Amino acid sequence: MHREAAAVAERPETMAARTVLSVENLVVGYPVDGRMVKPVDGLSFKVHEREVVGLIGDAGSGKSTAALALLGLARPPGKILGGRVEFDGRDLLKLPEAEIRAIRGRDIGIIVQNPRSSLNPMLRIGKQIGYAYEAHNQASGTEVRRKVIEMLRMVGINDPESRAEAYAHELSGGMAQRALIAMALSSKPKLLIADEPTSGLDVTIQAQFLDEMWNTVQKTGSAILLITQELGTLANYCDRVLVLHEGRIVEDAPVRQFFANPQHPYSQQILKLQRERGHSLGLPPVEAGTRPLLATTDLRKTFAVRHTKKLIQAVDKVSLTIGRGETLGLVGESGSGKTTVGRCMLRLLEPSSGSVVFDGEDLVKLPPNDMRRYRSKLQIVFQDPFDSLNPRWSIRRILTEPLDLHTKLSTADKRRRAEELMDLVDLDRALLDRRPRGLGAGALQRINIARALACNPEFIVLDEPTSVLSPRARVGLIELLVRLQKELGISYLFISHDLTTVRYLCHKVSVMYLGQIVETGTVEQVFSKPRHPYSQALLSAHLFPDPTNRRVDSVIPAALEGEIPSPIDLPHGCYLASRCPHVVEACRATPQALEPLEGGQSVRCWRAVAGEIQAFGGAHA
Amino acid sequence: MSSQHTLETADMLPRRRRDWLFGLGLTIVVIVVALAVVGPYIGPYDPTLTTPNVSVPPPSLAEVPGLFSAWISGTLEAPPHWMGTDASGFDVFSRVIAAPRTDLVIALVANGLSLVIGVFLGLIAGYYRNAATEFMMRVSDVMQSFPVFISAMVLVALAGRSTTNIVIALAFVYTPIYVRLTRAEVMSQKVRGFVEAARALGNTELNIAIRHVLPNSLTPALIQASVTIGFAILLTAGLSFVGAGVRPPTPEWGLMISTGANQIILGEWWPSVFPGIAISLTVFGFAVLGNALERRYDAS
Amino acid sequence: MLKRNALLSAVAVATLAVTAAPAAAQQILVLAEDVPAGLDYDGPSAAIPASQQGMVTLMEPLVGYAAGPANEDGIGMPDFSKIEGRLVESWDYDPATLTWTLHLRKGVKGCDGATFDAKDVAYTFARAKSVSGAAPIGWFLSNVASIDGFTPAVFGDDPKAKELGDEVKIIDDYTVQIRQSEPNALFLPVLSIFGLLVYDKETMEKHATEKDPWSHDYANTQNAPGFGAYCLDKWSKNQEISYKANPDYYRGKPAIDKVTVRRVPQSSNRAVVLRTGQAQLASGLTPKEFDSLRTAKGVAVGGVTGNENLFVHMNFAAKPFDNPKVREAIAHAIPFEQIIKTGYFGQAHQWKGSVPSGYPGFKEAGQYSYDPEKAKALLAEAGYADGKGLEAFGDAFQLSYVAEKESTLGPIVNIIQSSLRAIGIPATLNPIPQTQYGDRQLVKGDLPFAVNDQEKPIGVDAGYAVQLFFVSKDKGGLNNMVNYSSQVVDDLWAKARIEPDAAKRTEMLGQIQDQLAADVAWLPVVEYKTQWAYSDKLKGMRWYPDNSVRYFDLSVQ
Amino acid sequence: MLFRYISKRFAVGLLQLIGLTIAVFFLIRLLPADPVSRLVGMNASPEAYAQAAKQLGVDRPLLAQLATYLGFQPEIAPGLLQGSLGVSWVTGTPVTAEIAAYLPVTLELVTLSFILALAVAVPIGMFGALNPGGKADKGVFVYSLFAGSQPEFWWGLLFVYLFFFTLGIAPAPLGRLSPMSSPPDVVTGFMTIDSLIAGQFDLFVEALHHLMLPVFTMAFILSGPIIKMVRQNMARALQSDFVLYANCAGLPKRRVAGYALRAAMAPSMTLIGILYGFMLSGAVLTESVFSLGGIGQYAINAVLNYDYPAIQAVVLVITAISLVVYLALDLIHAAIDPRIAF
Repeated sequence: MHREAAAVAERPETMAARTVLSVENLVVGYPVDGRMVKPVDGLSFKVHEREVVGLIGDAGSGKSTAALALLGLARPPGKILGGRVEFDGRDLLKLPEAEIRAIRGRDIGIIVQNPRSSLNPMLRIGKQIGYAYEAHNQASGTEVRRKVIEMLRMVGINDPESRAEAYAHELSGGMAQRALIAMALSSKPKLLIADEPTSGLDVTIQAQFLDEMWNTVQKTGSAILLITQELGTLANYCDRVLVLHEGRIVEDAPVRQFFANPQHPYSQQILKLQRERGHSLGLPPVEAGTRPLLATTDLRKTFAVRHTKKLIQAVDKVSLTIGRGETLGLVGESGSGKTTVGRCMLRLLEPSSGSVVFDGEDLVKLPPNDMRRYRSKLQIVFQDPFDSLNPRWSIRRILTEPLDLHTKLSTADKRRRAEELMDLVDLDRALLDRRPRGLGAGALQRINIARALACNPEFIVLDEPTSVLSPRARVGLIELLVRLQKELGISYLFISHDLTTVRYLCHKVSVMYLGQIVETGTVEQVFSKPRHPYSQALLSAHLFPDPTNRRVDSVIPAALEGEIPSPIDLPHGCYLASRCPHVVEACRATPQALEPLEGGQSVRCWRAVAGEIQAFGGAHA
Repeated sequence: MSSQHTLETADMLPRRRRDWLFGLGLTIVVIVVALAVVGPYIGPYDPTLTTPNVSVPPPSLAEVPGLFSAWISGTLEAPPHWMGTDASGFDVFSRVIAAPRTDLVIALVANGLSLVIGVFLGLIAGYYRNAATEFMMRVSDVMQSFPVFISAMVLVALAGRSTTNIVIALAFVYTPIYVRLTRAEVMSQKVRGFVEAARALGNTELNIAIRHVLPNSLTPALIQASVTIGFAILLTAGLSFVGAGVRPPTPEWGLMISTGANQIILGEWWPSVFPGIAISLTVFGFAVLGNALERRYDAS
Repeated sequence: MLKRNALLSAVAVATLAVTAAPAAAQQILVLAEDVPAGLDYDGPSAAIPASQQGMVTLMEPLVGYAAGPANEDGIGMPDFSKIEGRLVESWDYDPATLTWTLHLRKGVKGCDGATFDAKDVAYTFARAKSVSGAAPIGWFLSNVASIDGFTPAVFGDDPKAKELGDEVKIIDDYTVQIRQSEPNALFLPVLSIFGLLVYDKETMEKHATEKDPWSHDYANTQNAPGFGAYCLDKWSKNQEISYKANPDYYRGKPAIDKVTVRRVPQSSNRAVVLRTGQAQLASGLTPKEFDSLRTAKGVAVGGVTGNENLFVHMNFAAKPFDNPKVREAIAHAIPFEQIIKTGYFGQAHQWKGSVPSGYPGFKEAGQYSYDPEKAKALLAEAGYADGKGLEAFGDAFQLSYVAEKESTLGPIVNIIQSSLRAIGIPATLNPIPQTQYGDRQLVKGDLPFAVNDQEKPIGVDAGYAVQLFFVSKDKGGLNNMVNYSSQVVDDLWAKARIEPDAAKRTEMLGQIQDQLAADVAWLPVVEYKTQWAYSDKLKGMRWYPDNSVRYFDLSVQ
Repeated sequence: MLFRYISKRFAVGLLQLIGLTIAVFFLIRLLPADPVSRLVGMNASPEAYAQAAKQLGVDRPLLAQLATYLGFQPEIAPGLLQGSLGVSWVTGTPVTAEIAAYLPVTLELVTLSFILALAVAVPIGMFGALNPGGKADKGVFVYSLFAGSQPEFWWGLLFVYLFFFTLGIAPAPLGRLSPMSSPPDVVTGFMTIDSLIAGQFDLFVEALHHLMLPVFTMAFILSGPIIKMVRQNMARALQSDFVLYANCAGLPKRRVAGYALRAAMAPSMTLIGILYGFMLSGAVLTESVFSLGGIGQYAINAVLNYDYPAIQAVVLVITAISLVVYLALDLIHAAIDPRIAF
């Protein structure tokens, strides 16, 4: 499928294609407290026929506002203040209401980043797609119906007849996004605007979805304006890159050229890690053979299902070791239990069984008061920086809270320590008297880290600390974490679904699936020679930001099929058996154990241990 | 952040207009609060002493300037009855401006009482969810399902007409609202990251509940309070109107409307109309303020 | 016209009814504060005037006062010196045996066709003595009249005490003998009161059940069968009650064929509708409303200084009201004229006495004048110069009054309150619901300070009023709400009660009233007119001591 | 599914009502009022007082009284279990019968007021939301805040003064019909409906005429919160992602407006339910201004007369109706919005 499409598609960059969309000096403003704030301020660019153009920029750079403005729309009370949006030779902004309505959806389709809320919650999916189709095409009821089913099938929805009867809230995020695409493409638009279409989707589905969108568009012959914050998406699907910064385009380059030689300082910043290739980040080496700082043994955590006697197996016999100054990456899809492992290690959740030995002491057995004392040594940084700081406290109070709890420092000393901490995380001391509100995600996450560092911990759980950050902030945070480890010798448990970041930051990595660790090894081992079928699938689905090895140009390995089994009724044998491309009958019957391989790698798959599964090395390592 | 801010405050009216309305509301409330302090002392007549002049109509608008200058220059024997007098001979104006002392104090104390009790119970019920707090919520449900006006009326009428009993009755009907609001907010706050972070830092649960969860759970209750003050004034006046409110001759707007009500059908409108305007504006003022607070909260 | 009517009725009521009855069916709409809640005078709503109005409309007393001349408003007045027969045609009294022989009227028919005879009278007394209802009014009246056997023993455990013995004896179908236990002049006056109206035994017994042998349920919720001028037509509680004329009424068929009484609780509303001409009669308006109707077109307002009055109640059991100087000080602090003007629009006069001034045996006593200076001096004499020291009594100066009467009493209590404050008495107001007022006044007797305008002794006799209100509780004082106790009064009443000589009795009653005034037993303020507003086409209004209208008297011109 | 949901709601509601019954029962008996003296009235002796107390059964222990009230002692008197709300202590009539006579008056008033308020407020609120920030929208907004914070009894009086006393175009505030008209036979208890059933069109017109001012008054007060809610929900719906997306997809304007309206009405149902319950209880004031003999007037009488069975019944019945209305509106909400799961 992919190969076929790739072969058919001609690379537009090689030919002088017709211009589909031409934007000139577009300005969009919102009234805020009597002033006009202009998230889009002088935007100009072109999109050619059949071209896939990527538009990247930080959160708040005006990407979504720009996308809507291309249709002549602004989210109320915003207004398009000026400029031209030329489509097919006509300026959309000057067209009468009825004509522009006819163009929307028919000539320009759009999919947006929040598919479920963009579907009318009160209408069945099929009906909504039908309305969109009817709005632009003459068709009888049965024709509309047929078209709807056809579109749903085309975007990769199984059983479209029954899915058409579903409501938005009954669909998964990926499914809703597909329905949106079906609606956007139903009238075969000449241009598809895709505004962060995969945000909120799981890694494996993300790639699958983008593949399908790319394929479908190749078939309908539309051009795509793909808006994203992910370098991986850009590298793998786009022909040309537009960089949006402070409301205007600051760089416009073919994708390879962009990655190889970014011109604008902003582009250089977000590509810094790519160009330095991880190794130069200078991860401090770990001393081998010493006693591990922290080790969990057979950690289990179950949750009771309300109103039943059933249990959810969230974490199943997880054993990990982390040495001093070492970073262990814990990867897996959402629901794999990786976050629960982090919480259990710090007893923010009480483990159901197993031990967590920290520096020779089993934390699980500590009485609550003693555990509280230990907390200065073990810290955590959460995923959502906006949520993890008390909004009513000043930064100073936030930073001195751990000192109040664990030290007997004088007030002056605490003040001094708070200032030190700000220096440590590269933040302006002047922020100390502000409240978290109004600060950006990057700054807030640094404050979270500073708070965690306040009492000189030896170990920090980093629970997806970069996932909500914009590209630039993400780079900065990764650098900070590496630097802190180098300077302070802290150990990290780095929980993430973003393999690119894990590769930069971790010494070792463990892959989790349904509460179990299915593979552990050094980053080198796991990324270049994943042995477990699940690890292989995860790596192959990951979009590495490397335009020289584009997903759309290569063979896509077999993906996992079907849905993740419910963690309530887990299969007796291998948990992956129902989805594994390598499954044999024995897999379903035998529970799998984590078996060591050569070189310290271990894997929970008897076929991999037996060498029956090829170590898949074709990915982007 | 800023663009998000823009989107969510979209419902806000443009600034100038908001200020105009907000200014009006604030002015009204400030005046009423000021009258609650000094109102009983600044009127031309004692608000609880009758004058021999019964059912005197207010001066017509045309007469007002002349009367005013005569009054200022001291040529009048007695101050004019700006709003007339009622059937007992009370000076309506003096009573209208003395009434906030009664109405506002009842509304504030009742609200404060139910706010404190409600927030306390709501915090406990939201933070510690067990059989006892669940039972408490069921009791609160039952209390909340009481028909507001009738319950207040029953309570005051059977317990006896006194300011204290009115306050208790209002607190009784309002407390469950605060319990519920606070509990819901506590439940959504206690799973937030900063609470878990506080736990990870080694705070005790009590500390977390009081220092982290409580301050962040107060807003809905406080907004509700700003709205409820207005409604408490309405309820107080309504109780007086049906004869289950404060005792005469306490200057109280509802009571004044009620005593004037019998006369209105005979054309004596002033004893009821002036206090009515006072209630109308006061409650409106509080509604404007409450609304402004609500918007600010929604926006953040 | 009015005058002629009044004259006529004074001469012969029966003739009037007959001559005034025109060919066309007459009907009127009456607006009342309420319609009867129940019609059983031994039942739970006996105390409510609206219910009493229903009872007197449907039932007939044994005797009544003769008609006197009309007053200045054209309202017919009773002649209290002359009691005449109603269901009783004539009577004899034997002082030796204390026995009354009643000769009953023949040929009187009730609404259900029953004919009145001695059994009905006996039934009525037997039912009263059974004290089976919620409020034993019949027993109470009989007891006041010293009918033998009607003692508090009926409330004891002995069932025999509740049964009617030979004190009420049927001699023949139309003769009944009733025996007293002692001489008591109140016998005949009491028989005229609504609490001893005669039941139609036959109909009552038809509706008796085993659980309710005296048909209280029926009388209270369905109908009170008697021998009155009207029959019950339709009765929806809290809304409306309508009566149609009893064609067989012994005094002739009433002129007005149908009377509809509608409940309009707000007095102002009654006034408005009457003004529109949609209704013909309204009662219980505020003085102000009556005043405003006086000038309205097509509306007449008439009133009677009958037995309604307003007094200040100061409880002897509550400090500092036990101090006679304080009582006197307060008595001189009441601005009577202002109250009459503001509170009653002139339709009242200062009450100088302790019983209604129109009642037999009344003596003018107690000349309190409005004199704040004197009041202040008296207060100082009492030891509370300028009110200093009175704040210690706190709640005692809460002037209680019936909250439901706010629109009438409001201005008055406000004036009293203001006047008392002017001499330094820290008076406040305390409106309490009628129920609570009644409870505290009667049962608990703990109202310290109150304004009361609802004590109208229905027994038309100064002695009745004295026994009701002023005799010590342990000497048989029935409604001594201020806990007044005077040896002088008690002794005089003990003698006067059984004094057969009318002149001597009046003499003693006069001495009692002097004593009451000296002690400020009550602080009488005004006697106010009982008023009605009615269509100027409605003729024949008469006043009765129970303040209920007899629709039989009325006709439309 | 639906049936299970409804029966579950009924069960919960029933439990709530039982809790309420017991709470009210004890609450009013804890208060320092003495219902007995009300009944014996003037000139009562202590003997008569005791007699009356016995008649009412208030001489028995509280728990025994409660048991009787709930219907566990049908041999003494029928109780709730037997479908009886007791007998009024004042009139001696079964409370159920009295409530049946009073309740329709209030229901008619409140329902008509709601219909009028909705008919006026929904378009106004939508108009405001469709023209955000405009002069008209400002006006609508200020009006909604104002109307929602007004003392209805005062407005009722003002209307009486204006329309009855001054202009003479409204009837006297004297009830449901003019005093001289005799009401039609009671079928539903709704004067408007009963007069039509009886075929008396003149009575129907008269009933409407008498309902005019009270319905005006209540609809005026009600319109405030309803406009505010509709305006807010509509504005929210118009700003929602799916309306924006419907515009992006080029759907016709009418269709988009339809999306928004439906989305705005769904969450409004809950508030309408709460308002209905609130008005049912708050109708006391309007009823008393216009002398409509509704449940509110009944409540006032019951309270002033210490008629405990009647007080209990009023609270119980109003709450029960409110619960049923909540349920009905939740069902409508669920019918509009498929996201509401049972």
